[in-house]
Amino acid sequence: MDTCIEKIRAIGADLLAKGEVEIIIGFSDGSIPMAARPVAVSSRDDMEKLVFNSTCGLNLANYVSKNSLSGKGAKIAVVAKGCDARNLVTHMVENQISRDQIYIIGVPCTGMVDKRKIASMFEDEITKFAEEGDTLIIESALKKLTVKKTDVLRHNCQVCTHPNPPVFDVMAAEPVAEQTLDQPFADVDNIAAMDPEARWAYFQELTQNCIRCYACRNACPLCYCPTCFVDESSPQWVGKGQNQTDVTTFHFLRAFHCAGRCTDCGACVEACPMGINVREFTRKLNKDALELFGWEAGLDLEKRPPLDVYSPDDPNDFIK
Amino acid sequence: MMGNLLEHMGVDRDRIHFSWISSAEATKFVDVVKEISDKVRALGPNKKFVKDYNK
Amino acid sequence: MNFITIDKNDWAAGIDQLKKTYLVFGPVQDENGCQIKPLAPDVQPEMGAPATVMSPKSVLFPQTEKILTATLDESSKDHHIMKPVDKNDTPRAVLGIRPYDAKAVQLVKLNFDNPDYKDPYWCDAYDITTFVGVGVNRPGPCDFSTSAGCGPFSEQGLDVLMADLDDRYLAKVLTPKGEAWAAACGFDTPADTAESQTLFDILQKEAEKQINTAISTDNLAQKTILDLYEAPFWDDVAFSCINCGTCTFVCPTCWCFDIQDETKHQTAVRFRNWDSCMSPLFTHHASGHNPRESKIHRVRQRFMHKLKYFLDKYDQGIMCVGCGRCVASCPVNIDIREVCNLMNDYQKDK
Amino acid sequence: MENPYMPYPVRIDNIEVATEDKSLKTFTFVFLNPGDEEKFAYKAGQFAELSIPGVGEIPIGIASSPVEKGFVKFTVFRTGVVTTHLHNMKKGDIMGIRGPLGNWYPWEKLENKNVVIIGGGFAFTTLRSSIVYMLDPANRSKFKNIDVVYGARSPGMLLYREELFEWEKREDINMHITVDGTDDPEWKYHKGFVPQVVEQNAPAADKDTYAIVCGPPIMIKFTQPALTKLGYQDNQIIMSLENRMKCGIGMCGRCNIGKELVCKDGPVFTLEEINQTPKEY
Repeated sequence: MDTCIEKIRAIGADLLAKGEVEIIIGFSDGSIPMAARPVAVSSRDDMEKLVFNSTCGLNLANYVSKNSLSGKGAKIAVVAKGCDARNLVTHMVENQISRDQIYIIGVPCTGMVDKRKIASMFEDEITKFAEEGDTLIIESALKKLTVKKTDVLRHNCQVCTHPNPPVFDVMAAEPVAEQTLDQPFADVDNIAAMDPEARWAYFQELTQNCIRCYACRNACPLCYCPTCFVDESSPQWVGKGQNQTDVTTFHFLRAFHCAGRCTDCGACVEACPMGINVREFTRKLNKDALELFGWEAGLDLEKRPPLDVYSPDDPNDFIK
Repeated sequence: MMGNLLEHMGVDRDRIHFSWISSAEATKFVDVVKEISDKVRALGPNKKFVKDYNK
Repeated sequence: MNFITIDKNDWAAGIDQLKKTYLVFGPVQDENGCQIKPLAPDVQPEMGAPATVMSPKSVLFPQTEKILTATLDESSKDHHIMKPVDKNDTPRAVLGIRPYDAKAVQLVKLNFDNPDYKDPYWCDAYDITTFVGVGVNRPGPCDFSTSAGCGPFSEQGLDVLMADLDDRYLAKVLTPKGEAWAAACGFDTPADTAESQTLFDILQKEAEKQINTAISTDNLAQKTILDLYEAPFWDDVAFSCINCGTCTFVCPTCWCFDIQDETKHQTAVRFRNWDSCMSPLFTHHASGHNPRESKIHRVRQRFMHKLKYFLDKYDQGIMCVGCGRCVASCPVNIDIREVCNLMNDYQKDK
Repeated sequence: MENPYMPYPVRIDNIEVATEDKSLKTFTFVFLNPGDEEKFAYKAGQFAELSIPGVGEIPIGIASSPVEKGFVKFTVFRTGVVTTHLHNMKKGDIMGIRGPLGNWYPWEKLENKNVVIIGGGFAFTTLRSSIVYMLDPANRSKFKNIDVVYGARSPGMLLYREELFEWEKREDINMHITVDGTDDPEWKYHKGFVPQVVEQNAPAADKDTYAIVCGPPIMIKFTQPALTKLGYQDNQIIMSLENRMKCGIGMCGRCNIGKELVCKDGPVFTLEEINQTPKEY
């Protein structure tokens, strides 16, 4: 993946030179190890800022619909891995942006690393992180580890079946091989196998450390409502404190608002400062979307999302 | 999908009910509400999604 | 001020002893990282644990706190009259607090305990709390406390500062509260003052040497608020911000809060919850007007408050102790060190 | 320790619809505990949190005047959750008020000065308090000329109409009442926007004249140049700001403009002070 950055920069420089786009949204290096910072590049001199590596785990589609430029009709280029591109498609399907406004610089993705998993291999804080092909070299004051990237991939990347952008204007590298999984939702099945009380306890425990910072919501490209339901005051749908019922309500409804739209990009988990795997909620919805409607979000510009259209053969056994 | 997610989170499926009732179907509405009330009453008090200020 | 030495073999027993008269808080590690929490009867604090994700500010300032209640039952004589809630007044001891977090408490105190008003909830909790800090022998890469008016062995705001010497703790007892804490634990083996101080000095130097990032704040005071406010860099600083409240919630010096009423049956409860200047709702008028409408406004507000407004208002330095939590937790890596230096170096074009 | 979050319990003693569109009501409160009125001693220009248990609190300028005893009065515009609830309450209901909060118009500085009061719409509440205070026989001699420019959309939208017309008749205060427009052929006062009326009728500035301005942002925006034209310096223009507030005591952190907290360091500022802060109000 690290080799494609030169290509990305060259494409970017060309786009700016030809005046085809006003800005390029991509990632730059962060100020601490394993951090990547979303950045908007608007001049050739800043092109060197762009990087792409295994720590670019956020979803840049988030910066398109919420960017003030997009409202002005400016043309924007986005460096997009498979999931970013799928969320751009979702934006287009949901009329948040138009296709001709966006220039997709597609990046075939070999997965993003699970920063928490890596941090947990150390007793002290990580001081250095380097990537060489499939090998990661990570250092702290106390030790130095060399690990295979495939051993520390995020869960959503382990189960990803669309690492290549389904829609793009240009690719920065050759597509990578795509996997098919026999059991794409083993994690969901494991929870489903528990009895109801155990499931309830599982989700209560999952969210008990939530601090309601809403990083999961704000990192999500799907969450673009002008006023989120948790911020409504009349009526006030959900309490704002740390009461576990309010916390659960928030997570349940946030997830449900992503039903049939989620691309499992993992930005919510990546952003959570408390290490809560909020994907546990959306994964169930993604499984249902696939099993009930044969739907995976963000693959097709023409098809309407399942909860957006009525079809006579929609499953309806639940209506009594 | 909403019912499924609630059930997945451990909420009792018998407490979740979806019906399609037209505004003209008053009797159906009454029947459905009665049926659900009886069913839920039989389940006993719900402990999930209930706030407790004494905690 | 005196020094005592605590053999690590005696530590656990002392803490168990302490729990009989104190509510004891300390670092606890779980799968989601390390937090300062009230210790369960059978739990010992993990004194050597890495920096906690959340600051210990919740010991004095819980994220959600009931402040008043009233009954709405009109048959009751005092219906609709708000009353304070009963608070637990057991003395509290916070073990293993890092020096910068104790300093942060002193900065927050300027807000909650001022000549005009005293916040009874925070002040009462502060009065009964003893802060037992441990010097940071191995500061992490985000720590810039030495340039933020603090440091890995700073004593500001602490009642006891301990040094971890592998097999024992050397504790510098700084206040009467600290003495009471040592007595409650039964720690009473005196250590030689001069010798101990020398040891502290060596450890402090060693620790400070490992901190290799710094902020410059020397020019902040002389700039005008409006010059900094109107500086051109805020758009760039704010670009990556997703407007979550992580930075403010993990920060030991952020004190902003919201007041919310809730009712259940015939009981009304008034709560206060942490709030965040990153949220648009924070300043949203009922009319729909919002004076800090864009995220650029809000990002600027956070940095201006910490690094300029606070400085100008109290003349007690900046409202940042250099713990680096916001740097470590920010999902998009907005780094207060870079922003502070931008502000400090900013020269308005003439 | 006094708990600044504890409201004084009060009973709603009277509710009056204040404007023809019923969006404003004036509430008169009486303290339930005898000593509380004294503790609530306030000055014209201050505000208080009206506190409804289980619903919330809302900061409102005090419309009654320190010289009026036995009650406190607030005129409230129905806009959010708390004010809507308040509008639906009835005489005799129990709730709370918390205050007085914030600073006040600089009465010490205004002694022996000419005072020009400029208000628009429903921001006339603390100005009413101020006028009643200045006109009180014990106080009137402390001030020189008093001019009042007050405007609303229509005659029916003017607050405290009866009092306005009473003041109009008096010799010791110059009233300049105006409405944006009206079909009423009987209307005998000004027609036109506040800034115009200010420019044409307010006294020109000298070093002993101060203007107190309180109104919607658009009125303030156009009144400023009018006053400047009349020779007012920025430190002679006194304004009352509002921002979203919660605690009212300078602790919760949201209402700041620059380093100043509107709830505690304000709400009253001079234009000179405001010019040194970001325009975040």
